Amino acid sequence: METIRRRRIEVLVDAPLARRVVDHALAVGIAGYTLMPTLEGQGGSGHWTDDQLSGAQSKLMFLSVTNAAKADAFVDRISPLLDSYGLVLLLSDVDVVRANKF
Amino acid sequence: METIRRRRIEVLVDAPLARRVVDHALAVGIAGYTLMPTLEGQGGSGHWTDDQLSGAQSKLMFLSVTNAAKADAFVDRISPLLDSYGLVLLLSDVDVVRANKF
Amino acid sequence: METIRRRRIEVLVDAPLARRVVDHALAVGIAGYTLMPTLEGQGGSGHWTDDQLSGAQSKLMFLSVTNAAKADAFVDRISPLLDSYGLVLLLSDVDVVRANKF
Amino acid sequence: MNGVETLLSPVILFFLLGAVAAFVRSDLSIPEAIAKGMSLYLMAAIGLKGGKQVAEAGFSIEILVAAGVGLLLSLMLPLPAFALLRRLGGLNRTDAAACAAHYGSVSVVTFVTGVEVLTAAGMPPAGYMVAVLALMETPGIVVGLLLARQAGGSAVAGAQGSRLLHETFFNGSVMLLVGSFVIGLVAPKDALAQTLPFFDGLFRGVLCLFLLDMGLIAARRFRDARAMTWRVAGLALLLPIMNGLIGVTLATLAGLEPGSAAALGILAGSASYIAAPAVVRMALPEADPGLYLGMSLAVTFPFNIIFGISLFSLYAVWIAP
Amino acid sequence: MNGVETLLSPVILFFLLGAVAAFVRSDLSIPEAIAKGMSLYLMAAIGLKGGKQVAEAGFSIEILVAAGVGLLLSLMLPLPAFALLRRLGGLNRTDAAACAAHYGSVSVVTFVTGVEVLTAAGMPPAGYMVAVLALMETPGIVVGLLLARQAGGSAVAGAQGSRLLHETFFNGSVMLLVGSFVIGLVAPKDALAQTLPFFDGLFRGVLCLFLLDMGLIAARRFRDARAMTWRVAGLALLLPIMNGLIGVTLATLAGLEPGSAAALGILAGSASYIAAPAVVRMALPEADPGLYLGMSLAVTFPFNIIFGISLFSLYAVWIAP
Amino acid sequence: MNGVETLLSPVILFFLLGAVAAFVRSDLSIPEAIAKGMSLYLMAAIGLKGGKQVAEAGFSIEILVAAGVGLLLSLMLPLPAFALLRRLGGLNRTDAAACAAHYGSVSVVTFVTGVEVLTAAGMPPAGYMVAVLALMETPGIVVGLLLARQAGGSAVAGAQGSRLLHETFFNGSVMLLVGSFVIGLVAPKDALAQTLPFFDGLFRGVLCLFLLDMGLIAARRFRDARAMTWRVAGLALLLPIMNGLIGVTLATLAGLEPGSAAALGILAGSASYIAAPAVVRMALPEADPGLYLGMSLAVTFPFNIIFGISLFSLYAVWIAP
Ligand SMILES: Nc1ncnc2c1ncn2[C@@H]1O[C@H](COP(=O)(O)O)[C@@H](O)[C@H]1O
Ligand SMILES: Nc1ncnc2c1ncn2[C@@H]1O[C@H](COP(=O)(O)O)[C@@H](O)[C@H]1O
Ligand SMILES: Nc1ncnc2c1ncn2[C@@H]1O[C@H](COP(=O)(O)O)[C@@H](O)[C@H]1O
Ligand code: NA
Ligand code: NA
Ligand code: NA
Repeated sequence: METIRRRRIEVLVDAPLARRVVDHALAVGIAGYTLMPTLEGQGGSGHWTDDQLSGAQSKLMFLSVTNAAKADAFVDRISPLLDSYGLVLLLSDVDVVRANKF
Repeated sequence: METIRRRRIEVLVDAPLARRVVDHALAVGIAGYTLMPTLEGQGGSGHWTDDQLSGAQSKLMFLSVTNAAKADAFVDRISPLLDSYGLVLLLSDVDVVRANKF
Repeated sequence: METIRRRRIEVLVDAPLARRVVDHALAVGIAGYTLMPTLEGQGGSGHWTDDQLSGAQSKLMFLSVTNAAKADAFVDRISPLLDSYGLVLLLSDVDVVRANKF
Repeated sequence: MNGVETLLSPVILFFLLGAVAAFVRSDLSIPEAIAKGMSLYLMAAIGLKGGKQVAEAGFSIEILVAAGVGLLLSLMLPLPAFALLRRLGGLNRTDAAACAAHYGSVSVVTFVTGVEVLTAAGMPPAGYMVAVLALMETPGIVVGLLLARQAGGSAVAGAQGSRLLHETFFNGSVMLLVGSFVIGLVAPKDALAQTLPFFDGLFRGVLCLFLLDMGLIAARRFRDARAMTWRVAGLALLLPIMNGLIGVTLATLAGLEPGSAAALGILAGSASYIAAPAVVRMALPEADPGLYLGMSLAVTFPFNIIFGISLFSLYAVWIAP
Repeated sequence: MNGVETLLSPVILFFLLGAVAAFVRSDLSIPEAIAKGMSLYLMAAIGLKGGKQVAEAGFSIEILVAAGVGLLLSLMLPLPAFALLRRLGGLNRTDAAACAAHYGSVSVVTFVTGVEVLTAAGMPPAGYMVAVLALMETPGIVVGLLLARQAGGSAVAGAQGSRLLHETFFNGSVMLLVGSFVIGLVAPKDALAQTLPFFDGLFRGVLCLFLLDMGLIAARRFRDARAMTWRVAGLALLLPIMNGLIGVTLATLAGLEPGSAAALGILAGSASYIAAPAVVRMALPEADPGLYLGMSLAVTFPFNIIFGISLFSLYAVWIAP
Repeated sequence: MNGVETLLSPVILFFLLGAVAAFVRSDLSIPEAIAKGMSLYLMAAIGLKGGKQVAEAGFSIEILVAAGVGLLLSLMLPLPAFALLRRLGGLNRTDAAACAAHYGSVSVVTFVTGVEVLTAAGMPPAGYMVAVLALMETPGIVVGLLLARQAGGSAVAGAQGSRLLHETFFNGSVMLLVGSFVIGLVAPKDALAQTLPFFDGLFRGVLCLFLLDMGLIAARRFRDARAMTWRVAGLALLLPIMNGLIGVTLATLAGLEPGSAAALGILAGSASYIAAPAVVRMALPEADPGLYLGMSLAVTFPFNIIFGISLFSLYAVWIAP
């Protein structure tokens, strides 16, 4: 099968803010995404563990695969928020079949 | 430590169909895999959230690292199913130690 | 936005041993990490499924992004443990913004 | 039977609360693990209770009659459903067969809610109806899959077919219902009695919280249901009414008293959303889950909880000889 | 009121057990889904109970008075809190507003524990206090967000503002409290009675396990609380005392009997850690969650459970006319 | 003691149902969070109950005797187990030590099931046996780890050693058992009584569902147990019998009445699968979890539930003076 190169975007985001990240993705025309759970972590602003009581401390991993142009547009949109929202943004290459889907 | 390049295969699959994806992987000689949970997503066929009641709507992320030949064999086997099963298949490069394991 | 290349480290580790992997990461100066849940898997030493009763059989995915030097230091530290701890270690490239964070 | 009083029972009100919360897009949600845990509890509890009641009442020819009617219904009902879904619904053969499988099977929670309502109305169904429920979970699914195979659906053949039969008959909810029914049947009475504060005392309270969650789930699925046309939604109202009335009629003709006849109607009119979807997703991956889950969960289930149960009960009283 | 006896009640002892386990770094932990499930259960249970009590006692002018005082408190209390957090605490405007929102809102579990303690001491608060609790969850949050907006906080404006109001008022815990209160109010008495083994019988036991978890969570958060200075921690002790005493005083002046006045003090003195944090994280992403969760969860909550409840109760008895 | 009646108790039948479901490869499964929640509930409940009974009966020299025997057993039993696992089992030193640690520790659920069976048979063990259970959880694990260290096992040394001791003694299940025992001991009787509908009323019902899950887990682990040879599986039957009989004998010699002697035998014969595996995985990462979990969970646990408990009880009655 022929595969085509696309960009894989991952954003670690607080659960209450996940909807915003999704909205930004949809706004630049990204067609699909998947949210994955996380359990615990540590970074510049300290340590956290999953908290489903209020959800305030839970973090989700937003995953989306898209073409380079849309990925760039998304990064431009989301970059100003990285610090205030406490996001972690990762970009990498990925090969997919069915290029038109992504 | 010396590292060797391998292929990382990820398949997002409905929980009831995960066993089939695993069987296809084992059939082409892939030695190991890991299943990870997901929470929510959206794509061409609409929006879903995790559903453990029937499991029909839950999706799992199948992750496996293997050599290029087996990865190709797996992709050839699974590609015809991508549309009817509603799978998302991602391939990327990854470096591992202990090459013989993968 | 300008992005910078970093190394993405993933380690699949038994829940009771996760703290050790984190300690090794902090010891080589890695600043942040995230732990993600897993559900099931199979490898050379057989099949497992998540077990929260004792936790002995649960596995976690340790994820960290760091620069090449620290990644190498981490791999050197952790490699001797790969077999006895039953770890799976994956390394790949990833692009980030805010280079100084990683 | 008093419709307003039924609507004001806490069980139904919690269902409505969940639906309202979902419609105003509240973030109210019950963890998936808790929902699954409650559904396992409810199945174990009704299984035990049914087995205990049969152990107390003794076996009777009536049980065989009820089982026979139940079996017949679940083998037959998918056929008109399939035809209607093809003709009126305009579905392709695979989708129609997948949906028919859901209407051939039954909804445990609709049954449980129905039993509560019937008991409150002074016409409790017989204990063996739980066994009939368990019996009716799988045959309809198998018939649905056979319809799809005949229709040239790709999946059901040879080795895979036997694997699917296995999945269908050893489905978790079937195992748990049958298993706890047998335990209720054989376990010593006094030992059983010590588990009652859990399995009996908590039953209605747990059902309240579970229906709260079902209200959330059904209403959210209704919102996400893009695949459903008006015609399909209409069928998701027509099929339960039709099947339920057929069920009550057959049960009454077979001589069951009104409570049990109403319960059989509730079973016939209900559509599965626990056992069937998992099996159908496996057997007919090309079928659209948005369709069959949308129909059974977002339309038929709420309809039955709010109107169907009362309708079948009233009809059972009305046609009772 | 007997302080030692309160401290020895199982509910408080389980809270201490959790705190001790966290401090000795035991791996004791309660699954998140179970904790969430228990908190939903507790909210549904007190909602139902409150509604039932109001249905029994009938509406009265007293209810309106209590509601008025509660509303007033939750609108006003964020203001001095904000000022103190800015001046004494040295927080920036956004952080101060975020924390003030938490102190303007209320903690359901503190209230529930307080009701247990008051009831055990023979001065049970009135059933309608649950409605007052629900009423007091959101206004304080809104005032906090307005303080941040005035302060030039980025987030609350226009379309986003209305979305936030929506999130605040249809917050899951508010929906569930209000919904079950209404169900308790309108559902027929005998139907409600059948849910009591679940919603009433289990209440204290579940509260024990839930407070075990809260002890673990509060103590672990205390350990992770790097952002908190001593001055801020001091305010997390001062604010509940101040707010609680104001609450009891106003309630007594308004004519409530000591039990209900104490309950209103407990509400005023408590800080939200379920409804407020999620809304504030959304509305004021620049505010530091370590600060507001640290204050409300790691300091104020344990203080109230162990000392505050008794303090406000004693004061309510003392100033009662 | 009546073997058939024991086998027909709902608790055991649910365990068998789980095992059957796993063997026919049903997809029946209980969410991990629910299973963990139930195990926490069971530990808190027996802790509270034991403490309450000791508070009622008062301290006695008998308690010290039972504690002494329990401690002695858990310090000694790993030694013959280690020798047998090396010689007969053919395990390497690390694996043998890891398994010995599990047999030195105890299984809370086996104990709880045993108490149910003994109580039903009219010979309830004394309340202080819960304290003995808590006392016996850790020493055997420490002895096992020392055996591994002596054997040159890599992990247990210096700073790591002290960290491991910490993990062992502040293990979650130990903390919860001891903590709730103390709460049951000191909390006022009437306050405790209000938690009984939860902690006492639901106990057997929850145990049923929990054992359903344990049946699933044990049987699935049995299927996945590739590492286990026949000799090792044989030892997983021999060790509980041997340890259990030794336990009953010592307890009887020390003067305990048959119910408590049987309970001590059940403890001695049981193998840990909650506290020990987590600690051993940490301390002896080279040991094969398939071996120690396979032995304790897939063979010894079911054996004890179905046969061992009855065997030790009968033996305790038989040798009673
Ligand atoms: N571009 C994408 N990136 C990440 N996940 C996706 C993407 N497209 C689809 N998905 C996931 O795959 C599921 C099925 O996709 P679809 O078949 O397009 O509806 C979606 O609900 C998402 O969870
Ligand atoms: N090639 C692989 N790809 C993905 N996960 C793997 C792979 N090999 C092993 N694993 C995971 O690592 C666990 C331990 O591997 P092993 O030590 O080979 O038994 C397995 O149970 C899987 O969850
Ligand atoms: N280098 C990293 N690798 C993986 N995850 C990270 C990294 N840095 C931060 N994170 C995650 O992002 C969260 C927020 O990061 P920070 O804003 O740096 O506190 C952390 O708690 C981690 O879960
Ligand atoms: Na049906
Ligand atoms: Na307050
Ligand atoms: Na033992």
